[in-house]
Amino acid sequence: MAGNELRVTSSKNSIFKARPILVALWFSILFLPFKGAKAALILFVVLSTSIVLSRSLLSYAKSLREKGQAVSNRIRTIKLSTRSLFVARYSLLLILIALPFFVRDYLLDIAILTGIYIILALGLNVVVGFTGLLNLGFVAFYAIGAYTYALLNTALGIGFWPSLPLSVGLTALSGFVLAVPALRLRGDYLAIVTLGFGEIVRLVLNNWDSLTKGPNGISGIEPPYLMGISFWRLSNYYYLILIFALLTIVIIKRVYSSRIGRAWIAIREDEIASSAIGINTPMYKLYAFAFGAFWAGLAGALFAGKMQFVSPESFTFMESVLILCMVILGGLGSIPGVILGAIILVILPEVLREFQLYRMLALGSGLVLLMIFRPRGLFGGKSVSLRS
Amino acid sequence: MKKYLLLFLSIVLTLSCAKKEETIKIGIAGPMTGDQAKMGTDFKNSVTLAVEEWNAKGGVLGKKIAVMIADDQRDPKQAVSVANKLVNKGAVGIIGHFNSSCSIPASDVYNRAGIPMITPASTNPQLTEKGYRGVFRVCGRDDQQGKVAAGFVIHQLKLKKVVVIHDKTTYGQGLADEFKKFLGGMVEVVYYGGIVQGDKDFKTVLTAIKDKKPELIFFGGIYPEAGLLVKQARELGLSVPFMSGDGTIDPKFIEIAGAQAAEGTYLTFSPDPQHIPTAKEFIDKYKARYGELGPYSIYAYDATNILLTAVKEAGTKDGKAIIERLHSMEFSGALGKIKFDNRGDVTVAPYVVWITKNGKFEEYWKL
Amino acid sequence: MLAQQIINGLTLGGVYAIIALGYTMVYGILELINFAHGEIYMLGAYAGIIFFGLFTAIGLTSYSLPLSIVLTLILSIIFCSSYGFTIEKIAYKPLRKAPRLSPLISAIGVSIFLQNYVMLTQGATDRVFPYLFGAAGFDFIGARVTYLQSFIIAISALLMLSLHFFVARTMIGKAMRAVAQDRVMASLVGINIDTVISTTFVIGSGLAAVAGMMVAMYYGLVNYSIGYIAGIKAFTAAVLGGIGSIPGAMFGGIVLGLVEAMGAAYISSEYKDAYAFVILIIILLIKPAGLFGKSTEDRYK
Amino acid sequence: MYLLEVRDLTKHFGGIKAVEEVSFKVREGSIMSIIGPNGAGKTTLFNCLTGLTKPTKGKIYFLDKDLASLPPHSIVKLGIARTFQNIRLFREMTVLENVMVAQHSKAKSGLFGSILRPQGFIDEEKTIKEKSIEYIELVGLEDFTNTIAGNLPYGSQRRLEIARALATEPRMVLLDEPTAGMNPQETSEMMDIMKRLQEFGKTIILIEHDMKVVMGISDRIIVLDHGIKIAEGLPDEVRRDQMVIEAYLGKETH
Repeated sequence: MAGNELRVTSSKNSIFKARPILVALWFSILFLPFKGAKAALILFVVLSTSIVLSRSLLSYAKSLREKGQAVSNRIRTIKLSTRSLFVARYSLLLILIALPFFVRDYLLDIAILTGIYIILALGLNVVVGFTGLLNLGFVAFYAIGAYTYALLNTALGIGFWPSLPLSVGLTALSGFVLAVPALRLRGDYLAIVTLGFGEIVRLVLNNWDSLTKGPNGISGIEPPYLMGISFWRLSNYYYLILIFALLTIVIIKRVYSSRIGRAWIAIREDEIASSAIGINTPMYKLYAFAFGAFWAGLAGALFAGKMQFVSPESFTFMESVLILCMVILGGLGSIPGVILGAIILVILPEVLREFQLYRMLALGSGLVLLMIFRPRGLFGGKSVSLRS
Repeated sequence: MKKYLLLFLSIVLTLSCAKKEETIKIGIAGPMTGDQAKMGTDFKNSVTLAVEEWNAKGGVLGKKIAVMIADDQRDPKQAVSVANKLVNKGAVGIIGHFNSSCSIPASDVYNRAGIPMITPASTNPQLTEKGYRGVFRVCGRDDQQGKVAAGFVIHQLKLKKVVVIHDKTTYGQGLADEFKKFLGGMVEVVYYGGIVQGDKDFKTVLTAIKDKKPELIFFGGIYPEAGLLVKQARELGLSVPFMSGDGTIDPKFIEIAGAQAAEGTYLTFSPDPQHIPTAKEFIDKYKARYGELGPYSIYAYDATNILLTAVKEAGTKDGKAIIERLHSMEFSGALGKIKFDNRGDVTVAPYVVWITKNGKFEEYWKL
Repeated sequence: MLAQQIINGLTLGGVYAIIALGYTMVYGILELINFAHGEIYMLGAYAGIIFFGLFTAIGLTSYSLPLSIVLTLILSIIFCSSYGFTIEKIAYKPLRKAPRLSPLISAIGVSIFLQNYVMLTQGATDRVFPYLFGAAGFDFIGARVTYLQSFIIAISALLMLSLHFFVARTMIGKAMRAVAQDRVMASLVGINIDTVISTTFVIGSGLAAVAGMMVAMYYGLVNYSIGYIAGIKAFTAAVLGGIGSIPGAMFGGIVLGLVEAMGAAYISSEYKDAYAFVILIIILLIKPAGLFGKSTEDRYK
Repeated sequence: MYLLEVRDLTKHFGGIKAVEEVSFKVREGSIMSIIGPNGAGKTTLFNCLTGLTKPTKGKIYFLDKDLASLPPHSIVKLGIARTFQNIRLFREMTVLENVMVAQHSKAKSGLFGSILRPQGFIDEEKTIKEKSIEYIELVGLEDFTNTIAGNLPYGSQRRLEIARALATEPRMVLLDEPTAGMNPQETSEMMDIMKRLQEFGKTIILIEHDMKVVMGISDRIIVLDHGIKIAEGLPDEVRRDQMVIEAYLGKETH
């Protein structure tokens, strides 16, 4: 069947059509054993009132959606003269450069983390957004990049810069290796195999004590050191990340609008048609995995340099899911969207520090709601068919 | 691209500066959430109790003492980032962290910032061997604990073949290795291996151990895994005595293993606070306010008092001066006399062997 | 020693098989990997603890232990089935016509939601199931088997047989197989697709509840994250046996349990969880249809 | 000179004999039509020729090279392009992008080229764009260059698929029911396009049901029925062939 078009059926509103009281009762009964009668009662009252108002809520939600649609369409179609676009872009750059002078360390720390996640999200976007291959084990490459630098530095004393090409190269190679089995597999099987790969890497890091010191992790990693500037101080590290993040954006943008980028998009749209017009689809899937892994390796090395400590606990499946959320929230295949997705999902939890506990709860339900109501994410201009 | 406008807005949104106010800030760091939240709460209760007492007497250096609570969720990465946060917020001293796997990486941050850190519970020797001037601990060290355990097996139980397993964590593996080291050639270790923390099924490794016919199984690790190991060993018909360290001395261990299976388990831990005369006053206050005493509550209480006394005697908020003061002073607290050696460990750390008897822990043997 | 490891492997395999049945049925009908199925199993374990605690509180357990266990089992089956039913209606039904990967991502979302939902309501520390059966057991060809272990192996075999019978003989079973073959044709001959899909989720979740209860009694210790690894292992078992085939899920579960036990005993127990992933990648490369499954030319579907 | 020679091509799916020992030759520059009732194996034959499915038995020689074992993308490089019965466009790309991506195998720029963007890369991108516009004009879609392919009307989508096939600069084009679902006016426009392709020296193999198109445009015709070639020859010969009438044309009298 031709690339299946995304049609959200009407069955979605049938949930609300059923008598609201019954639905509210149903959820409170489900909740009852977990938190006892009192909490269930409160939930029942809250739910039933909200669903009863659902008619107005639904229509409100619809109008919200239309407005949202209009806004995001208008954003996409704002005919900004190139001059004012030029001004906007460079004033943003100036602010980013001046940031360390009037912001305290704690926020710099978050800005650095945001930079690292932007590089990761852009890397995953190449695999999921451009080529349409769901990679659930992306954190494995992040870990390989981090541990390669950590080991080279602590065991052999090699500095950040000489070991960077090696850790990034090794990660790209492992991207290639993972892709080989993935070539013959269809979407959902591929997702599970990549997930398996991610877990195997984490288990090896956790259990190969002689090399990786197991769950205790490796500490005392040297931060990068360049021409007399020790990047230990946060503001210096901030600039390092800023440069690398901008480099990532420019390079990925250029590859996207080149012959290679077009081939990836073609594979996402319709793999059979792509091979019928001369694209060596298996080879380009390998490139996508390796290229995506390359950036994860870079982010890993930068993370290790910043934290000066790596342990398997920071490279779990949840990390892969978080990066995937950034790509989906931002908009599959849209570079500015993915950047915004990364910014939101790093800064929001910090701003809502007291709700720290509910962060993953929101992430989980967010994924479900995104898939149902906004599969294209915030900026995904094109309704993407996450190739079957 | 026009979308960069939106990026610009979101970045401006995040710029905010915290306001300043005049108090002496000390930080507590430990697992406040996650599966070891109980240990973190013990910390918080004891430190708050000590700080309230000091504030009642006018605080220190004429200023009120404020407590900053940092949750590292037992994750080394979080430990480093909360450590940075506490340093940024101007903490004068730190009580914490709880797990050795968090204290070690966090100590790099505190050392660089030059502020003192006193951990009430991280027992891995590595913490004080990095030569950091400002790192102290009021609890014992695994090697001291391992020595007492080995002495007990050699001299008291007079066994020849033992098994040593650990949960591969900084604490668990550290304790197991120390125990093995002090056994020397006197006792043969027929099996040495690791299990994965958080795992539930140990039948396979216990079967392999049963094959080796040991006279005792030593486990370096904490109560959840210890409880499962004992229970599943008994289910496999492996009835040899089981021994572990201070990470297992928690009523939950008996609840998980079942009183019958846990009967006769040996545990190394510091002397029973109930027996120490100076601790009586603290125990009554703590129990009155928070109920059941955690294994490390008394240590956190003493650690706080030591830190605040050092700040008072040093007469300044400057980290370096407080650290020197901590090295030179002698403090008598709930645990009795406490003096730090030049590496930051307590000079005297007597460990004793406890035993579980019909569902309760009792002191059993002294080196 | 080998006999004991086989017993260990069989018990583990029994639990994986029961969960794998859920995966195989849902995948057969919707071609969806119900990533949240592992969490339903975890909910089953918690339900077991909560309901059993309730019965002990009202004194039923001291009155008659077997009755309170059976009642707990029934209640947790109903409880998990209703969760399975609700999840299908909220997270999967709206995505029935969406591209194949959307429901998978939605399932991952549900899985994370459930894990944290239980962590927040029941607390992060492990919950303990009272230690009922003690270490009582019997010796069998040189291995020590507790009654509970034999009970688990028997139950998983029984469940597989009854499910196989249900799918082969009953009307709903036929409808399920029809929907599995071709959803459009099935609806044309008057099968109500939605009820069939809901029944599949209800049965699958009920099975997961049984597995959850077993594990709660067997290990006596449960926390909110046991569903994740167990879920992936059960999926591996389903794929090993041939996704969509009920005997395949059973066979795959047993084989996986044995491989894990043997691997842990003879290779290294630290990599216990890795064996499942290695097997998964190998099968998907060599024989994606698995041992019993029908080979679907699914690359160019 | 024969561009393509097929010898005893056979393809079985389990028990089903989709194509059974079909042999034929195609002269360069000619238009060959393949007709036959539904399920006669026409599309399977196309899939074997383009490497989408591996034939069970038999040889396919294109410019004296055996294609049987080559993957689809190498066959395209040799010079065979195709369209699909159910249109397979890159629905989210614009018309221009659809055609530009088809010149993939002709372009050479690698990863570093696209990052550093040397002059060579920029020129190549320009020529790709210019060529694409030529092909778009050839099929008369110049007004839709920047519209999203998915939004095009049915007839134009068919034409875009042909433009995209042409962009791979093939010597032979395989058209799978190009006029399916088209009104007479669009059908005759499609026939003009095919004639123009022939004038450019392209060889065409056509699967078609519309007898007016087949008789009007083909140089030679092959008739398939249940995977077997039951007739081959000039349009007039085939129209009178008894076997063909029975199996396919029925008792139509002209």
